[in-house]
Amino acid sequence: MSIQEFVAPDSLSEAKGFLSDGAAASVLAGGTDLLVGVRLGTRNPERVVDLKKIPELTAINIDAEAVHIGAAASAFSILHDSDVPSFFPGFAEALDLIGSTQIQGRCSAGGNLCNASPAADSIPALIANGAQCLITGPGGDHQMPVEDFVVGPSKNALKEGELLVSLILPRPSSQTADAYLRLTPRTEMDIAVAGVGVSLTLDGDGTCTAARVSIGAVAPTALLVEAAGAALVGTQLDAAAIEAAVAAARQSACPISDKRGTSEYRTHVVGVLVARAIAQARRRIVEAVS
Amino acid sequence: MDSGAYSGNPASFPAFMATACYKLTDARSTGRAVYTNKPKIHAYRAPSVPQVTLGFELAMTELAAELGMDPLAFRLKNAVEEGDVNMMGAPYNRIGLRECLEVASAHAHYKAPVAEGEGRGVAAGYWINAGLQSSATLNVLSDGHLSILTGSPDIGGSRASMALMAAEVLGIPFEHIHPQIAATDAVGHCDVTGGSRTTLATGQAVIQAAEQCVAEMCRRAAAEWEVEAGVVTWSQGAAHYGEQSLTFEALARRAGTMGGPLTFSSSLTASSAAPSFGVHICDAKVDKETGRTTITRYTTIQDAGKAIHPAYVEGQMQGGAAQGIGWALNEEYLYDENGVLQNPGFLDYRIPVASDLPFIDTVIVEVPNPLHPFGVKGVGEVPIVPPMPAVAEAVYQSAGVRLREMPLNPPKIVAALQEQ
Amino acid sequence: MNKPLNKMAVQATINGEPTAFLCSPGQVLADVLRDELELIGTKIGCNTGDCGACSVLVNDRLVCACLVLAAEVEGQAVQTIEGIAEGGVLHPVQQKLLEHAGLQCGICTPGVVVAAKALIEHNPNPTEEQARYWLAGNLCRCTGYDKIIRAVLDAAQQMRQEAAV
Amino acid sequence: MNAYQEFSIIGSRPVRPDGLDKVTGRARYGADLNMQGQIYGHIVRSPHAHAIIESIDTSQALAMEGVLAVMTGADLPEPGDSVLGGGEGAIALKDLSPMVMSQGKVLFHAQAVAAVAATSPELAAQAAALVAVSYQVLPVVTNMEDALSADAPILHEDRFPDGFPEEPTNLAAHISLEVGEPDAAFERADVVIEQTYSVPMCHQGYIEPHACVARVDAAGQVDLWCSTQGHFVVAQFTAALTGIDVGKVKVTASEIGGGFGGKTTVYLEPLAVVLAQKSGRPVKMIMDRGDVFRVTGPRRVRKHALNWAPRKMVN
Repeated sequence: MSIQEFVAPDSLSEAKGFLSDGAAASVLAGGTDLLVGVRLGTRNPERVVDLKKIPELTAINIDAEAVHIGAAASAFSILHDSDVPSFFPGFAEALDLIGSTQIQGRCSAGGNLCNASPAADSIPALIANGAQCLITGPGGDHQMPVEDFVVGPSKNALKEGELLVSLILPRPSSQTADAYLRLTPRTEMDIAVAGVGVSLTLDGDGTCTAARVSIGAVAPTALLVEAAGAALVGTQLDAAAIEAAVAAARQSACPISDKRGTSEYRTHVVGVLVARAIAQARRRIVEAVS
Repeated sequence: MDSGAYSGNPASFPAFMATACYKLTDARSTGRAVYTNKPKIHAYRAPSVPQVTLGFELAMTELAAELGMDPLAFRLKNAVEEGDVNMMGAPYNRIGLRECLEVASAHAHYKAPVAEGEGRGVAAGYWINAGLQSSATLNVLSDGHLSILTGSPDIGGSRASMALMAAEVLGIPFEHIHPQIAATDAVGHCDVTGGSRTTLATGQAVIQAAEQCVAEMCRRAAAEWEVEAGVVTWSQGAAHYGEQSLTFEALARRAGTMGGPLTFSSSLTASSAAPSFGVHICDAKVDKETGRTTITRYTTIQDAGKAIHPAYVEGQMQGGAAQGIGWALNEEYLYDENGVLQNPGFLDYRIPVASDLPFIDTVIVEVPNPLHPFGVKGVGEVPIVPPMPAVAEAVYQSAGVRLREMPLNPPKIVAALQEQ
Repeated sequence: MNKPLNKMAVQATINGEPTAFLCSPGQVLADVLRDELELIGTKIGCNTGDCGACSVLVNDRLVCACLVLAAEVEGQAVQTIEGIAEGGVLHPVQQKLLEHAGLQCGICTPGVVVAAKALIEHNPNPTEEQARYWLAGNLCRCTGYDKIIRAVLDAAQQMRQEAAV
Repeated sequence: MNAYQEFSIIGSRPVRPDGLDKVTGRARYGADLNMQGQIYGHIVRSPHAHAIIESIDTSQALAMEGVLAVMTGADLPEPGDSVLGGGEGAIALKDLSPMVMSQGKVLFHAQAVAAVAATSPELAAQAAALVAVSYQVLPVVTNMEDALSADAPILHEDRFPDGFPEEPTNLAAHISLEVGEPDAAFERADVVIEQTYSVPMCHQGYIEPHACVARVDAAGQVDLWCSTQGHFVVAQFTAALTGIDVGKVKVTASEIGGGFGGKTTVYLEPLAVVLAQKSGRPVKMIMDRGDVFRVTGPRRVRKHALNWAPRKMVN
């Protein structure tokens, strides 16, 4: 390994210092992508900055408006938080699908996002939930929507010296629920061939008042398919509305054919997953209300 | 077949093995091996037989369907038995295919109705089983324990089977036996642990050495009692004559004064190998929208001759079935146009994980091998032969599409359904 | 072109014992355990987190030791397969794996033991499905998982009974 | 008839004798033995699947501090025409030797072309990167149909299977078996089934990568520890590949972490022995997981055409 230096700062300001003095530095949250990359020769950092000793980066806080998840909080700790899985069962499903129990013990939602794989499980779930990224850097703090954060395969919007601090998910109302589904040939230990995150809000008589549909592994980045959400709003989620959402998702998909699946198959199956994820999110709302 | 860059293992076996389960009067089998820019192929569990069996077993099932017959009953009608001759001209000794098919037909799994949306497939499989060269040395220790040295690496529990066989012959406790894998300078030649030969062939060397030990101990007891060696009997771990007896432990402790160290070796080229057969039953459910297949129930039935350690026989059956299911559903090498492997890791070379499989039921059928003192037959390889056709048939019954190119992965199933 | 040796001193509790070791900044925990501390029970099957043979517990959290930098465990508690049997008494998972013949070649077994122990601590009454999903990161090519899962469920049941007494 | 008809302990299920070591992590597998003073081998692998090696310059690697030996295919004796092993495991030395390390031509991606030994795995990897190999890259053929086409690149210019043309082809072997009268059987058949089946290349998928450690003492005695399904075969193959007498090669089999047929040959062992000879130090080698998939024992890819004419199968 090429790593020459390991540092574990305990404050954000110290971490920013380590990231902005010109050294080839990589941040380490869970390490499940970084250390594999180093092993396979695709990542080559000289300095590794371990973020897990910085309180803001591992904390999970809930206030009246939103849930704030530290970027380095592990999937395991998010999944075993007393509230997050019940607020966002779909987001929890996505985290629960990443790698193995062992990987979930280390990997973080923030890392999954920064790694910016087109097939990352947590990203469509975050986009569906309208999550924002809190970023700090030399120029101070700012926020941006998750769908804008990933700009290409393995490319994120962070600029030199910037750091993802936390993910901010608006608190769902009792009439809102999410779902995440993916297709992999195996049940576990696999990379999504297609993934779908959906968040729905229904009013008292079952009419959809808000909907966000996000698709993963079928384009260079996870996409927010606005037309799919629009096809659902104002409907009772009848077959025609769902079919329109499915068609919109398939239309947005522009997958490649590779070792994990053909373009045709990915396009087909992402539509299947959109329909199923809508059904699952709706079921959650209905069950919560009844 | 594709040899990879170099030739090696002969291509001749598999052709006839595909047909080995059934009485065939007229047959021709031709094969070609071709060089390509890929690594040299190497032996893998029942080399080549699962591949050729896929087609033959699926054809048997299709034919049974055409005749309106139960696929197991159809196989039973055509199953080889003692005295039949295979394509290589070798007559079968006492074999257990019929018994396996009968057990399968009567099995609760086969009797159970197929669940809604699921499909069921059955298939039989054969493996020749190897004999080859083995050696064993037994050292009787001064406290009445026994060390066993063999040169057969233990991959799946063969030290336990060696100890069991020695314990059976000698009548001493299993716990007093210490089997070890000795280095090349410490024991006679052993061929590889492979071909389902170790418990059979190395085990036979152990049995022979243990029998020598019994004979020598009887001789020593006879000398002690001043009787003819022939009148001394061995049972329950002791030599007996009339009221007198000398235990294995006593003879071990007194070896120094009764004739010296008790060390026995046996080396052999085992000619006792006997073919083995298995029958698998697979239930599967295909999600017709995504093309994903779930194996919902799986049963393996196999003739083991005599199962020395049944738990490890079951383990071979379960492990072979799991590997075969992996081949059937997902495993494959993917090369790019430059000959570079695209999936050289466990993430994208998808072997089954724990959540991909159900419990795998096993039934050990025991039709003893008449050529082996304990009736042992090899067990490790047969269980990888039937899974591909069994799974492929279950997929067909569930999804309604018949695929003849493995693996039956989701994109392939969806493409076939869309074509339909 | 040779960089000078650049070793870090790390102190951690390993299998209950305070332990100090030297590691390079890029060295993974699995290599330190095996090469520096001679804890060879942690096996390496892939080095990329895909097989689970190097499963260990860090602060009671199940992880792959090939995907943890050794320097990260400063001040933390690491438990390896060597620390699972207490005072020479096998953990029920170990005992049940032996009784059920839940191992053949045995290379995955240390990882399975560590992962199954963590499962039962986390969920004392796992269903078959929960056990299978929890252990999905522990690849086994020999057994078809049947006897492993039976052993783990049996161990969990025994531990529940012992806890109830 | 079997000699033993009744059993007292056969058929019972005792705990295996080696079980305790395996559930407690004490059992030693291929990578679990260290010899005093050992150094580490690393293989230089071809980035091309088909190429002629024009030259190999090992001087820069050898000049690196901590590098104690470098080898290439030239350090292995010319393989003669002998055949090693028997039965299923039989292999010609001229097929085995280049599989372990190329001697002039590369026939598959990641084939070994050189190896280095250094005082740490990291140094060995760095030194391997400094071995300069110049290749003349040739066209690649990876499937059977293309390999048999008229314009296919030929892998072995010097091989002519029996009964086939004078020109070399990629045909490695041709076999035929017949019983009875198959042509007549097709004519009188009630039903004829014709189908083609195919099964791709798959790997044994054992969880333990190949690993070994080798020492050669001043008298030339080799002490080799490795993960294998047959250490007598390792001794025989290693001796033949390195030109050392079998009697001087002692092999101890470690515990083995799965094989399924894939560990019935040698990949690392002869290289570790040569590097140990050259360096005077024990040499340990562990194969990377990616290389296990890239260069070791996949099973055959097979296309299988079935022409079947069953008749009177139901009596």
